[in-house]
Amino acid sequence: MDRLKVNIGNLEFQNPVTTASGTFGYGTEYADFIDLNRLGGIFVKGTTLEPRQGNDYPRMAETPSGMLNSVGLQNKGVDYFAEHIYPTIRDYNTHIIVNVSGSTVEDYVKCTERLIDLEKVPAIELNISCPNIKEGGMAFGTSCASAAQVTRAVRKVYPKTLIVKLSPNVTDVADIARAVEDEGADSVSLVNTFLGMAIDAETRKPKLSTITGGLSGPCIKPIALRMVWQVYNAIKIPIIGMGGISNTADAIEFMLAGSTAIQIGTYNFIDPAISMKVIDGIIDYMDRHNIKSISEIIGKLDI
Amino acid sequence: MDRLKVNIGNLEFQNPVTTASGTFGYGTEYADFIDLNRLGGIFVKGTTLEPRQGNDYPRMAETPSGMLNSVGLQNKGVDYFAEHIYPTIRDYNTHIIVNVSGSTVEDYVKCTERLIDLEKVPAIELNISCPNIKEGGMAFGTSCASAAQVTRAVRKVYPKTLIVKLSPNVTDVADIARAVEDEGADSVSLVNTFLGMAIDAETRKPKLSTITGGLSGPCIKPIALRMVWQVYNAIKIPIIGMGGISNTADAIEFMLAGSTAIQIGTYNFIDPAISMKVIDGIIDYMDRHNIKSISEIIGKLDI
Amino acid sequence: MIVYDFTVRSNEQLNYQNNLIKVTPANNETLPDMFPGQFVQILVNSSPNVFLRRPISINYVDKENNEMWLLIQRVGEGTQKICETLVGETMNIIFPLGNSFTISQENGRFLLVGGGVGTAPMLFLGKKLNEKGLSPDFLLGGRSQRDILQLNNFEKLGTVYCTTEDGSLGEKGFVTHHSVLQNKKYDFIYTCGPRPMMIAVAKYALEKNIGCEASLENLMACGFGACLCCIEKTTRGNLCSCTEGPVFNIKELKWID
Amino acid sequence: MIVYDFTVRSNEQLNYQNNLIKVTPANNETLPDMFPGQFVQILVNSSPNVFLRRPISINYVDKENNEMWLLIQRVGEGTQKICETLVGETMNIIFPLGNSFTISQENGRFLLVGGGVGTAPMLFLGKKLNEKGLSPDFLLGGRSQRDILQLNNFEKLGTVYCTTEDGSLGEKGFVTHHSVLQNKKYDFIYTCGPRPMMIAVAKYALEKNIGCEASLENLMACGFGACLCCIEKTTRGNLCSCTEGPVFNIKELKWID
Ligand SMILES: Cc1cc2nc3c(=O)[nH]c(=O)nc-3n(C[C@H](O)[C@H](O)[C@H](O)COP(=O)(O)OP(=O)(O)OC[C@H]3O[C@@H](n4cnc5c(N)ncnc54)[C@H](O)[C@@H]3O)c2cc1C
Ligand SMILES: Cc1cc2nc3c(=O)[nH]c(=O)nc-3n(C[C@H](O)[C@H](O)[C@H](O)COP(=O)(O)OP(=O)(O)OC[C@H]3O[C@@H](n4cnc5c(N)ncnc54)[C@H](O)[C@@H]3O)c2cc1C
Ligand SMILES: Cc1cc2nc3c(=O)[nH]c(=O)nc-3n(C[C@H](O)[C@H](O)[C@H](O)COP(=O)(O)O)c2cc1C
Ligand SMILES: Cc1cc2nc3c(=O)[nH]c(=O)nc-3n(C[C@H](O)[C@H](O)[C@H](O)COP(=O)(O)O)c2cc1C
Ligand code: FES
Ligand code: FES
Repeated sequence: MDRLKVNIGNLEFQNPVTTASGTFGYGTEYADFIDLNRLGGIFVKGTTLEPRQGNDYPRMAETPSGMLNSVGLQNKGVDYFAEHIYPTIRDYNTHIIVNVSGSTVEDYVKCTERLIDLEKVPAIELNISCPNIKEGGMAFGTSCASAAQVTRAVRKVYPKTLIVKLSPNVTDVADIARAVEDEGADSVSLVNTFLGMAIDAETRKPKLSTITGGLSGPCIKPIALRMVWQVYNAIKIPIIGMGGISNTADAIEFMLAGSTAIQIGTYNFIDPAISMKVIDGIIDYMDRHNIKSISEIIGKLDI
Repeated sequence: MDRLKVNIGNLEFQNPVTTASGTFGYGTEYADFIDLNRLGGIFVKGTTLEPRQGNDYPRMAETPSGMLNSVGLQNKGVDYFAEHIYPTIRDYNTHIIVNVSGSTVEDYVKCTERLIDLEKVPAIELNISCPNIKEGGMAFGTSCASAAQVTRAVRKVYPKTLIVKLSPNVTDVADIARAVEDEGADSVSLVNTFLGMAIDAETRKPKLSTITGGLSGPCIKPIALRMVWQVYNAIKIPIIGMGGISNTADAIEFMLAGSTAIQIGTYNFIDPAISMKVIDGIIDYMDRHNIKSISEIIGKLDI
Repeated sequence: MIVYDFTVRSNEQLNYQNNLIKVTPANNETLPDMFPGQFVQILVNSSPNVFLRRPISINYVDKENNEMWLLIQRVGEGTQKICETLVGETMNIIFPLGNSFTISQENGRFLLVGGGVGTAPMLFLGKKLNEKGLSPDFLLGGRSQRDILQLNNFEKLGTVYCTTEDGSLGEKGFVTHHSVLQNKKYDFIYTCGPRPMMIAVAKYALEKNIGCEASLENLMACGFGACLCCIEKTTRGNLCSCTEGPVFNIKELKWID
Repeated sequence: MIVYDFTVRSNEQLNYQNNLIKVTPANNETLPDMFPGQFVQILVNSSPNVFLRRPISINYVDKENNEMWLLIQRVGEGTQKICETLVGETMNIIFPLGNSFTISQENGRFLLVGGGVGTAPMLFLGKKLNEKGLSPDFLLGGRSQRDILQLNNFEKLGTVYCTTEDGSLGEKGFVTHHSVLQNKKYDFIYTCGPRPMMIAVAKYALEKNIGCEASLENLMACGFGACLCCIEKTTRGNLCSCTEGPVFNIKELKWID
């Protein structure tokens, strides 16, 4: 299926459909539902230098066409990943991309360094946009200077494909995208979750233990799509677009707006086989519209 | 019903339930459905110094739990309002608040000046957050300096209650709120619409003539609620909260997060009598929770 | 304008994509006066993908049975869900909305041109003309025979001409190619259907200097003048098609060139 | 774990707020092995207000009829819509999910304590114990007589004790106040219900040094270990209650003080 191939820098993806960090575990959670080898790539769980217990329960609240989460990067740390998880997933015939998170620049760098030698991890996604941790996280993604700083530091040590994941909680996402492009990022992915909040009117309490959390799902799609479009018009490096994708049309829309690849996140919870349906749907779309290579439609919004 | 009264500066509202600018016409559009005299207030259509034809069709796209609009402030100008519309609505027993929009500081000032003498317009809402006009509009609301500048200029000429409507399309809405508070605003209202976009995958065309438009409806509620909470913790002047309110619980949540009054916008399209249901629902809530005065719950999130 | 819960009295699937739904006020109130060209806004609360109400023309008012008829074409999830409503279930509806066709002439030859589900308001209009003692001609177009709806009902009200794109009923081609337009002279034309069809009809009417009204189907959010989303460019500026329309005299419209 | 469309075979309203729904795979596949304590994730696609699936315990598996039973309490729109599903309609379900109650002892006296709709998994568990030749006791609690569900079914599997808050059935009060807890000695307790009830049961078990498992109902987004939203604090750290649970040995739980 060469017609589905897309490239992020030097890295070729067998198709543009990948799954979003924090919504797809390490892939294995979905092995019963789909053939993981068919995915363009898997962005695994947010990984930090040290193990993290994450935030207290409750961590989830349903919202209109979406959900809030405040998981807070619960993970066993990069060493555990490299030693115990990586070996169990390295043989899937798809790209395993680690979402690197941290509280300090040093955290990011050290965590990244630990991943360089993992042969089947051809890229990392620098998460400078997690709204659910107290220090660092989203803060790095909300100013050009700090986004540039952490990108620069990681770029220095990481020779493989570097994707920087942008926060939507900013006035001008294109500015931030330009800043990380200038520091040598190979790609940007967007959007991470929007900072949101839910309250139980009856108990008067916040629904999340952390008061605020990250909003995802179809509700955010129109804003995410706009941001991809703005970034596409501002930078030259490829974009991996996401935010509420729940069907083929959504995926196509993100590509028309300028995404080279797309990630499916929250909707995997609703339909664990959605990624396969979107791959099939894209093939069908290409047939109907007589499209030879899916890369033809990237950014081809007809205006 | 004294227990429903709330105050925005010196201005008393008979209850906290008002309707949002641009979604409620001049009130009269709803006269068949509800008793307008029961409303806390009516924020009438965005009004500009000169008449505006607004943007081209299509101006609307449905999205998950919400909609995009790019009306672009179609209105007949402030003179027409004062001479022809005001006389037809001045006798309603509720506050008529004009939403003042413009492209330059001078526009805002001149438009405001024309409204000072309208006896039954006790307040204006300065719209520095409209995403649907090319010049000015949202730009004023996305930097502290420009938000301060326009607030200062209008404050100088306007002796009545000055409400400034904030844009959610910013990194730190509390910063902007502080800036307009410092310039003497009596209140802030938030949020205006989020800049979003919709594409028709089949035709590859944007669904709005303007490519991007403003997102409103229940989908934005979690983000709007978070912003109200952040602003509540940053300023002392009262807040008028909105964004996706579609039932009593939503209204209560916005008040718990720190809103003194609330506005209902898009949901009026779905249920034109929603404002009355929310007023009744608030009374019921107060009875069930033994609340003497609704102002007791403002900002009383239990954390 | 009022908001009522209606009870579905019957729901008939007419073909592969159209249903005829007859509803009556759940509280048994007598239906208020309604006029051809007016429409209603239906709440769809059984789908996560439908947020706004759906505008649907008043197809017919059966005063005797206190029923309103709605002719629905399933094009997306909203209309699909409406068509899935079961007999006995309720539907929340805002109505009646919009202006209506004007019947300015006491006599004369009227042609009512409908394409696809755009024939919906034509039935009600035909009935109104009948009541005034007039017998209009109908020109109905569709892709194929099965797309021509309510033929029996129309035939009771006047002479019916049809075109289908595949020639399976009436003349083959588009409505504006029908020979009746060459052979008969009309004093007034009413039209509703896909925009390209209405534009073709309007062009014909302008050429022949025949009065003509068209009912537009612009995208709507509210349906009652509050949102300004449904505007149409006219000689009087941008007008709301939900309050100043959906029926416009084609001379006011700026849609041609 | 698989995703199946199920056909609703029957849907019985048991009282003012509970339905018993029996479903069978739409494709007629034989149901896979399932164990008491496991749950399913039901898709609700008939409401604009429900986005996530809804976790529901497996109430019973009727192998003979290839049916899975679901006992639903209508507490919000999701469960309301599930209960409105008509016989013959389909329900999309991910199943079976989670771990299950452990039946480590070959003999002994088992007490199964359920509160409200938390009795749901107890029926399936009771049946499994029966199959092993054991006859457990059941202690069922509710507000009132009408809240005690499936009494007939339970009575077939063992001795049933009840408490109701208003005393309308069995002893008046909470389950943990029932005299059977003073009068009989148990070797193992299983419990499912509102958290305060389960905590009280757990305290009792700890005091008496009786082994005890509780089935938690933490809020879930995915239900199969992908989101990490449903965690419970345990002696082994934060564990997903959808994969490492919903059943936990109470000694692992950190919920008491
Ligand atoms: C005044 C008025 C009267 C109408 N009368 C009828 C009627 O009697 N019977 C009937 O079946 N339909 C009628 N319509 C059209 C009907 O409202 C739409 O088909 C319906 O809203 C589509 O909803 P959906 O959820 O099924 O499709 P969606 O999923 O919303 O849309 C499906 C496709 O149809 C297109 N579409 C949706 N609405 C319109 C529209 N208004 N104009 C053009 N394209 C559209 C969309 O862009 C999309 O491509 C009328 C519309 C108006 C404005
Ligand atoms: C493993 C598991 C098994 C379950 N088994 C059953 C079962 O067999 N039968 C049954 O009727 N229910 C069961 N539940 C609970 C059921 O999932 C919830 O009641 C349901 O999701 C509520 O959805 P709703 O849309 O009706 O209510 P919502 O509108 O979502 O909520 C209504 C109210 O219920 C509260 N609520 C919702 N979910 C939960 C929860 N999980 N725990 C506590 N409070 C909650 C909300 O906070 C709100 O106050 C189970 C839950 C879990 C996690
Ligand atoms: C439960 C949950 C956990 C998440 N964890 C992470 C994470 O660890 N790292 C990260 O970069 N993004 C994380 N995200 C954000 C998603 O990767 C994605 O950016 C976002 O959800 C928007 O896409 P969606 O609407 O398709 O879900 C998480 C999202 C959810 C819902
Ligand atoms: C069709 C439409 C037109 C609007 N026009 C204006 C406007 O003229 N001025 C303004 O300040 N806000 C305008 N808004 C924004 C609303 O007042 C409100 O801030 C926003 O819709 C969020 O609230 P909601 O989700 O309850 O609709 C408009 C919104 C809609 C949907
Ligand atoms: S649809 Fe809202 S004004 Fe016409
Ligand atoms: S509900 Fe997602 S991990 Fe348990």
